[in-house]
Amino acid sequence: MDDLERAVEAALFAAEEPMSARALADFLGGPAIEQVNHTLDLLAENYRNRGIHLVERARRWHFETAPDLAHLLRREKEQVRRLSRAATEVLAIIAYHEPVSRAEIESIRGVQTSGGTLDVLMEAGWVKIAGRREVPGRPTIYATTPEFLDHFGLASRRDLPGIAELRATGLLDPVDDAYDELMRDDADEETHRGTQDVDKETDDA
Amino acid sequence: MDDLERAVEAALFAAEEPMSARALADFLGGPAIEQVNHTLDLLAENYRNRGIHLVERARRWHFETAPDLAHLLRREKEQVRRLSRAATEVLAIIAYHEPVSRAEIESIRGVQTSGGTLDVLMEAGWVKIAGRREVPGRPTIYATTPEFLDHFGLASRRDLPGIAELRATGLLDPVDDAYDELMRDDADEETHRGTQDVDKETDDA
Amino acid sequence: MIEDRLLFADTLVEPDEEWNGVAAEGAADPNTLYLELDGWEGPLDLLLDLARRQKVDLREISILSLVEQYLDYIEQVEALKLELAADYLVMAAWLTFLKSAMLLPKEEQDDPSPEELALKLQLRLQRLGAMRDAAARVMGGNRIGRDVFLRGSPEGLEIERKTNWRCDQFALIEAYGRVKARTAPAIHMVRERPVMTLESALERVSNMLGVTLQWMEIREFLPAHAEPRLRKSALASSFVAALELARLGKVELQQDDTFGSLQLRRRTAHG
Repeated sequence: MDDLERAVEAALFAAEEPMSARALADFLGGPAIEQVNHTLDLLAENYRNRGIHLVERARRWHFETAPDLAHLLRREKEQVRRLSRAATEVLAIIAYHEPVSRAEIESIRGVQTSGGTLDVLMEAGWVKIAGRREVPGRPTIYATTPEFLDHFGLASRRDLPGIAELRATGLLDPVDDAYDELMRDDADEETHRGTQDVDKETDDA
Repeated sequence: MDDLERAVEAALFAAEEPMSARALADFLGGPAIEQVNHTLDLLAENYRNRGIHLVERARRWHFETAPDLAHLLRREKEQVRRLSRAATEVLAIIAYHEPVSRAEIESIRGVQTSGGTLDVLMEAGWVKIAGRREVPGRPTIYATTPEFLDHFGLASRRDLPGIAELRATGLLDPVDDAYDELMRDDADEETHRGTQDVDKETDDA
Repeated sequence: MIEDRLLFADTLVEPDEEWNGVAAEGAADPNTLYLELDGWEGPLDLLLDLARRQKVDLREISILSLVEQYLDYIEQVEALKLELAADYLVMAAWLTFLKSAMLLPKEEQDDPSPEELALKLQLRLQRLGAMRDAAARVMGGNRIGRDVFLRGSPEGLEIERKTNWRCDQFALIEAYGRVKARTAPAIHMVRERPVMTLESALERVSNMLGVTLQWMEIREFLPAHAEPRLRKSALASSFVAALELARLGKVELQQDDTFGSLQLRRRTAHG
């Protein structure tokens, strides 16, 4: 490796900006530009199969890491995290009601939904923006993605259990508890006070 | 050139800070540390005669330009901090004697050390507080940092110029110890009329 | 120790001057007067420099001649009316004492002996000299930014933290159940109970009144063996039916007193 080659190598390494052959020749105070060009070609060849490449862009040269190693240099550290309760609820609402706007999600949940929750679901790749609802304010509407079905082992959204099934599996138990509670109170009232009941229509919502 | 060599080369090239073999192994997510060490040695050898060198400082590795090219690369405005004579001496005393208290530094220099001098060294990142000496008054003790070795091109404290000789000749021992040693040697000599020198234990701080 | 205090305790606070070279180089001619007081930080410095100008190993120097040089130096500087820091004079005084002690017969000396003091001074100078050299050598190393240069614009290593979110079908459906359970509009369910509707009461009362012209007490219209709750419902419906039939002019009602028995009778057509 000759002196010029070493000097060019070191100069480009230490430079903060890419340098043209002209700038290099000036910087190194002497060599003919042809020599510098020749040296740059030699060096580039020398680095061709290494972890670092010497590349020319817009007639200026600089070192950069080999493109095939980019994945190594921008490592992704994967961190497995369980979806929060709030996010799971929002996801479920979107899945059952899609496409659905944020306001609708909130009215179903009965709780305000932070924007971060939707971001998380979109980051996870399970929810996407599905356009805008053509009503005043044109709110964004959300829907699930194929990745969502994939991750949750669903062939289609129709595989989501319906309300009746949810009740059958006890997943709506709190409602049934409330009902029983109500009935017991009723019966008590009747037995002890014997008031005249007004018949009420019962509807199975 | 194998994949690990390319990867280590690229990672160190792109890194903004020197990296230990351990950090490299972690970053590259896999290789055994022995492999990384071996690769570092190969790479350093590979670069030995080039315009860039791969060097180890305080067990961390980085690329830098070859020292013999300094005259080419040195810009008109030097990038290094100019140290006062006082700061230079204090830095050397800390490096060769560490960990060392301010009183010890002063007793070697025969002059009071202004707090500003230590501040300058700490601000430069070359000196750090290394705790307190467990003697009455619990004085603060100082030591050098890996950045100190880095900046001055020393692989480790063992590479401090002449440190082995200074230690062997007792020049890093306090005056009183050295004096006592001399007196004992003299006494021995007189008693035995021999010239059996007592080797002094040097301790590896 | 006395000598230590004398020598080194009351030292100067150093000037923070710029300094880049090696330790003060001795001038070739030892007779040249040094006036670079700025360059020295304290008596030990000056002594070390004087010792170096003897161009001998610090272990070989004669403390006596060093002391003489120092005192000469101080005298000369004084003659030039330069301001001299007290420390230099304290040192000069101490060295004068040391010089006289070394010249006097040994037996008249106090402890510590002048030899000990001289030796310790020599050891001290050696140590300072060693550190001065070491400092120069360290500074002479390949310093980053002066002799060697780092990569001008490193790309940097990025670590992107990516979260791999986990959730499963059960958790999803359970969450939906939870939302539904929490927010479903309250549905009040009332058990079906045996009732007699107004329609059936109307029919029943009309029919029963159709077969007689006698006054009938309202209770007689109620189903005979009905359970109490049905009875209660039937009473209410029958009462409303009676009112309705009276409004239509089909029935006469009669009640003698408040909460008294309610009598019904078919109204015969007369007009």
